[in-house]
Amino acid sequence: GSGGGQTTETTEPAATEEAAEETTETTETTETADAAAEAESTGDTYTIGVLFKTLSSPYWQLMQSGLEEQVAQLDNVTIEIFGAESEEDLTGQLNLMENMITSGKYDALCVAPITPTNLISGVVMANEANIPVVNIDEKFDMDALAEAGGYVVGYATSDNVAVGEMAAQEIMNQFPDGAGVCIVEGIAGATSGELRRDGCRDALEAAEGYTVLDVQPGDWDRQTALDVATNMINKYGDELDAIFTANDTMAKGVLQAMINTGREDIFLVSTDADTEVQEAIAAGQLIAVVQDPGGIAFSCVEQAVAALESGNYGSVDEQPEDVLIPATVYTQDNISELMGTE
Amino acid sequence: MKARSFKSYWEKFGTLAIFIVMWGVFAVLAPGSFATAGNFVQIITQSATIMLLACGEFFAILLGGIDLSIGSVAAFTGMITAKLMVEGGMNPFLAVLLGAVLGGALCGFINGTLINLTGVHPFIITLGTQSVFRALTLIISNAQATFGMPKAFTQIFGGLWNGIPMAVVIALVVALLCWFVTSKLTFGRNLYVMGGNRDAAWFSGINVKQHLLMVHTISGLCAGICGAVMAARLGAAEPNTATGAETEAIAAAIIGGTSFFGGKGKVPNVIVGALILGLISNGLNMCSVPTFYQNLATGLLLIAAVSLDQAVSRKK
Amino acid sequence: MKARSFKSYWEKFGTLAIFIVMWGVFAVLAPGSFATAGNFVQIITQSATIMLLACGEFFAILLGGIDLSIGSVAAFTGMITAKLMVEGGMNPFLAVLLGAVLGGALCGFINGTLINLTGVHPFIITLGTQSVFRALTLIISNAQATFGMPKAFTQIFGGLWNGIPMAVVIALVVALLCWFVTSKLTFGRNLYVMGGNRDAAWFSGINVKQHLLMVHTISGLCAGICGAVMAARLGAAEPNTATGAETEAIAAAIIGGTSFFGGKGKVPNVIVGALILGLISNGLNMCSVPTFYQNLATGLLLIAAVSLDQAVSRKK
Amino acid sequence: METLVEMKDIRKEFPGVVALDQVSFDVKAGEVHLLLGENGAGKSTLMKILSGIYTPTAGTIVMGGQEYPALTPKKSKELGISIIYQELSVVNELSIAENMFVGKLPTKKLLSFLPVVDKAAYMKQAEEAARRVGLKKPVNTLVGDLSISEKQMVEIAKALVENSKLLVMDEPTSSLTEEETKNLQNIIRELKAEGIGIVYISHKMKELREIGDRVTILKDGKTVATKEMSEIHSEQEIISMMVGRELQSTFFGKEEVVYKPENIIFRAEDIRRKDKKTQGVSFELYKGEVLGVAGLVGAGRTELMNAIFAGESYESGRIWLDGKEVRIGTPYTSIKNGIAMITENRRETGIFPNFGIKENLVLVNRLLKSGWGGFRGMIHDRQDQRIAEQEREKMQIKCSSLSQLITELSGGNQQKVIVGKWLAADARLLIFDEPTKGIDIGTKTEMYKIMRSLAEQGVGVIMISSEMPELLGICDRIMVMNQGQKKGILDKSEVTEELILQTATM
Ligand SMILES: Nc1ncnc2c1ncn2[C@@H]1O[C@H](COP(=O)(O)OP(=O)(O)OP(=O)(O)O)[C@@H](O)[C@H]1O
Ligand SMILES: Nc1ncnc2c1ncn2[C@@H]1O[C@H](COP(=O)(O)OP(=O)(O)OP(=O)(O)O)[C@@H](O)[C@H]1O
Ligand SMILES: [Mg+2]
Ligand SMILES: [Mg+2]
Repeated sequence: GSGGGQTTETTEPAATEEAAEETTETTETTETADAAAEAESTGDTYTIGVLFKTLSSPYWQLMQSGLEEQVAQLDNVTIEIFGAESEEDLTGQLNLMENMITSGKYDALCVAPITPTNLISGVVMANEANIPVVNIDEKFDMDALAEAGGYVVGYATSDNVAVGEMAAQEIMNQFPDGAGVCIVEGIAGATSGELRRDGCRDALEAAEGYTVLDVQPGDWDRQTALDVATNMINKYGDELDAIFTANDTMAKGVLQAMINTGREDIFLVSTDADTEVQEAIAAGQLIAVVQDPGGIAFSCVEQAVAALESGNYGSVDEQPEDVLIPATVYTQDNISELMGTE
Repeated sequence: MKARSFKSYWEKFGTLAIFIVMWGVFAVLAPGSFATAGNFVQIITQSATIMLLACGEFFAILLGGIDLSIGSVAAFTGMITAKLMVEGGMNPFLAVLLGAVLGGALCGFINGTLINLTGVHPFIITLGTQSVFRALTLIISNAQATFGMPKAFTQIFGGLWNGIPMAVVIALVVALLCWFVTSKLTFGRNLYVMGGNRDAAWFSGINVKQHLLMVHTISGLCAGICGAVMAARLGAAEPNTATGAETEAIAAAIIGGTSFFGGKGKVPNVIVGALILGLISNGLNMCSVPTFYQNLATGLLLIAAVSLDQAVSRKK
Repeated sequence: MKARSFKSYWEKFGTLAIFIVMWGVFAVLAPGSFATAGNFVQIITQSATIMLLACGEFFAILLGGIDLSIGSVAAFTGMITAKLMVEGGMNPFLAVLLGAVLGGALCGFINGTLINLTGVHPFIITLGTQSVFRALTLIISNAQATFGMPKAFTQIFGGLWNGIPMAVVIALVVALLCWFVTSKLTFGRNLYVMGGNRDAAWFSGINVKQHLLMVHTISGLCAGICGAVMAARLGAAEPNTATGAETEAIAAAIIGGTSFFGGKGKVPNVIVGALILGLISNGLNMCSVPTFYQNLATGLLLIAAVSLDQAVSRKK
Repeated sequence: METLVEMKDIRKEFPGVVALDQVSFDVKAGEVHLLLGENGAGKSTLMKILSGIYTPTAGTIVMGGQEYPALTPKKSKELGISIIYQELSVVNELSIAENMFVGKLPTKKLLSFLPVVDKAAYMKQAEEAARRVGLKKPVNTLVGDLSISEKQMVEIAKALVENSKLLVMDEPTSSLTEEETKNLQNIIRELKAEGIGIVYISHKMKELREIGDRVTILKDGKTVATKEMSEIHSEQEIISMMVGRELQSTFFGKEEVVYKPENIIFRAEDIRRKDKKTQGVSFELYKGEVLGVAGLVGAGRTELMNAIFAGESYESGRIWLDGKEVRIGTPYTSIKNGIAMITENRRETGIFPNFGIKENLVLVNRLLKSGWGGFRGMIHDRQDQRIAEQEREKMQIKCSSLSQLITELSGGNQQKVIVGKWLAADARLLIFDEPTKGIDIGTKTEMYKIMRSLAEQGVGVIMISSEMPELLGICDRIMVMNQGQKKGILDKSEVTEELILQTATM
């Protein structure tokens, strides 16, 4: 890498202390540039920079905690995790990635682009700096990436379309004779939400007897979802049998709407389940298709380490294989497994 | 004389007239689902939080300033209130008093103090504190929602009371107080003076700094109460709630005829302004307008509503 | 006399001084990663798009107005430009000329026309068109990014030229033009005049509506160019890009000493204002400040930067 | 008589200017103390120190046995000082009544503990005060809808309801006509009798003798003299103390104007406004003449000219300039066609507060030189500087440099800049609306000369004025208006003040 990292001084005690302080404060594993340089020279410990879409939402929080937990068990890897200010801050995320590359601190990067294309030029920059990049969760548009001359060495995700399809399947299981379904998607234009929506809608429409009554944006926001769901319930009344939401924050809003309107009979399927949703599942109020964000991210880190160790940093011509981390349907019956791990 | 009285009527009831016209349009488009009594209550309920924020924002705009931090303040105070109850086991009323009322007022007080001390335009100060309060919310909550508040809390601040949503009751009480303050108290009248001509206010011995401080404290207070209401309504305090809500609050105030340059505006109209915003988003839902087209329609209706107001009031 | 000249120096170079002070602070905190030549270029590059937006916003604020639509306009024009090339197979230069330059100017022209026709404050009109342009972007793109633009495009508008990022070159050329227009042309001076006292400007024979129209057209134009640069830099036109960018552009203008009340400000300082914003976020990244604390620090530094400016310039 | 306030050895410095130097000034109960001096002499500054807006650099203020190094507006109010500022400080968004009670609204107790605004009480007092100053509009009218003279009456009423011990009036009559001025003088006499001390600043010589008890004259920030009025024997004596030399008479030999159709420069026919404030006025202006326009407050003189120049509320009517019909449009089109108008509201429609004197002076000139309605064309600094120098010379503007901000000038000097701006516009028809407002006697004479010489050069000159002597002094004919209608045109051979009043009320 260029920029920092050329300094070969031994780590001073003060610096380590500082680093330790930061660690306890922020629950992140940090490493100074000096230490990174040291690691590079000995060749057996790696500093990996991880860039999420954002850190201020439950899904990414879960990914962070899951990843940190699992990485703690490896003794040759330290990670630093960043996220954009919000899931709308496309250029902010790109700037962050560029800064991570320029800082010269990281041996490899694992990134979850907000959209399939917003970090492409960042990947190209990393490739030029000879830093391997692994793709987390949101898949790069591989054609666009290749066209720009960039490449990644690995990719792990859970299939968002499959998530939507699993939700549709659950709805079909619950109502074998057909049902009216509403979908609360994310903010207009957010890819993961759209894929989940499409998976669910297409699967339902392909089946006989199921109608998708309405699709409305819940903006990933609990209150918006509450209002939208209330409007849906009022509008469709008894026609409405089930609701699918593209994330757990909105599911909580929808659940509140069901309670407010006395329509707790509606079959609610969430994507993901934070602790609050888990409790609601345990209470039998909804079910959820839960992805394993920690597992996804950890797989990416493993792929990054593998790349560093093998020295194969990828190329434009090879596409990495998708590692699909399966999602699981959790209901009142099996939710205890998930709650145990928390 | 005739023209004059029309003008003053329109000034009082123009916003309401626009609300009614819009309601009529949607009622024609979606009679079955939109034009029902239940849905009317729904619109009001969904506007309650914006009403609360808009009340506070109104004060800031009345002085010719602005408060961009209210969304963050609402999230922050909601989180503190929830944490006081859930983690501190505090009595709901005490928690609301401390977390929402005092907490919100304190946030606003900080805004006001910074504006007075630095002499920087409120836009920049409150843009800064917007980041700061949001960051504090994320830090104290670690970006996780806090839930499990006592039933008493969710019922009293977010539930129903004889079929009337408490959020609406609270919003209207706050609005009534704000109306009283701005139209009946010397303090409130002084704000109009300051907004119209700050020099003149200072010349006539009004303590402009104290008034500004008070205004931002009130703005923070309203946001604080909104935070508690949101948390109660949702049954949880969400760290990312009310992002960008300040824009809606400002829009509500302006739709309600508040002048951006300060010195002009009335609380009841601001409330109707908030209702118009609620009406638009509810109406578009009810007409099942596809997602992207909702944004389009919202933008166009917003412009239409305010232009109509302007056109009619300029005519005479 | 001494005091006077210090004040006029500070007016010219105050923003720059603040930039240098901040740079110094970060350089001490993170010497290895921050204080490198490469990172300095990086900061400028990352500020280029905000510079472009801030140039346009500056014009709107100079009149005492505002333009909230620039983020959406940038997304819209970026998308059109990309589609013209990718789906229409158009020559990159022609596409930029039509999609970004003309398209952006047209969007601004629409804003200006609406403001003139309705007499409504720009805040509301551009808040409305913000929604509208974003919706149009989502509709024409079906919320999908458009990519696969010719190399010529991405190279010329987003690549490097002898090691100098083209985005920066374009931003600086636009800034230079804006500076020329505002400081050397009668038109530019008329804008300051209008910003200072619009009624007096009207009575002195300035065609205020034409000027306002022109200002918003320029604002749209800058946003349009920014859209093309963004698309080139990302290698794709993203429908949700530049959301909330208007706030940053406004902040850049204000940090650069532009007065919210209109009639005061200078383009070079606005450019430095944009650099300060870029510096803050880059510096915090480089110091490895955890994400939430970055928000906190951003807010505080923003307030600090503008307060410092105010404090020094008021002193004398 | 008891001394109400004493200002001792006051000094005030602004960056680059010493506005006041060793000035001592006192006011006794029940007297009217005139404060006179040329523009920029420091009158307003001295009074702003008394009202607490400015902090003196040195000196003290003694009031009620207490010595203060400086006051604040609040403190000053508490001490019983009220002031009518030269620059109006009304709030356009509020009603007349509320403006009168800014910062001092009466309250009553709601439920016997909560003090709420007592609207009934202040409305009643406001009506009373409005009646007293002769303001005819209902007191719930928004001040923004008033004419400038009405605003000035609001300011006077505002000071009256304060029940203060000391009342400062900084050019209270600058926008008033004789009627209202007389009315104000009566009020002042009543106040005097109540034992209130009054400081009175004015450039209208005629008013002074009638009401003054003592006079203090300032020049360049220093006291020239403080004298009993009885020691003063003529107006000339005051003028020479102010100006430092004798002044020529303000009356001019006028040239013979030939009233023949081919000599018509400007003609207006049946001008009507939608708001009925002008109801079909026609007049013509002949080569070589200065046409005066007289009327009481609210006669609609400003409105007539605004309709012609700015198309404000324009309904119907036609105008011709140099025999060519000109379409009534906006100021922009009028200026392009060679019509210029100096508006009467200096603060709201005259000055550009964010600019220096130079830019304020050259604005219209520069605009006319640039093409495409001001869009094209570059700023030419040296040329601008030259033009600005010329105008400063002509208008005798007192400033430390041409780059000084216009807001840092004294009121009269600001007015001179505005007049200068329009003189630099090289118009074919110049409409002056109260151009000498707040301008000192020395410069007024200069301005009259300029107007006459413009007329001689064949430029059309119309002057609206509320000062009868100046109308009589320099105009060839005087158009008298009332209630939006032309009541007659009087020739210089016949015109007297009585005749004007008579015509107006016909
Ligand atoms: N804020 C200021 N900054 C700088 N100089 C000022 C300021 N205010 C007044 N001055 C200067 O102080 C001097 C006295 O001004 P002042 O307004 O007291 O004059 P004045 O006697 O009231 O004149 P006028 O008859 O024109 O109203 C002038 O030279 C003026 O330029
Ligand atoms: N007949 C009337 N009754 C009541 N108000 C009137 C009448 N005619 C005119 N006015 C009011 O008087 C004002 C006329 O403007 P203005 O006083 O500026 O006229 P003017 O002749 O230019 O007098 P001046 O310039 O001395 O104030 C307007 O506010 C108008 O509403
Ligand atoms: Mg004065
Ligand atoms: Mg007039």
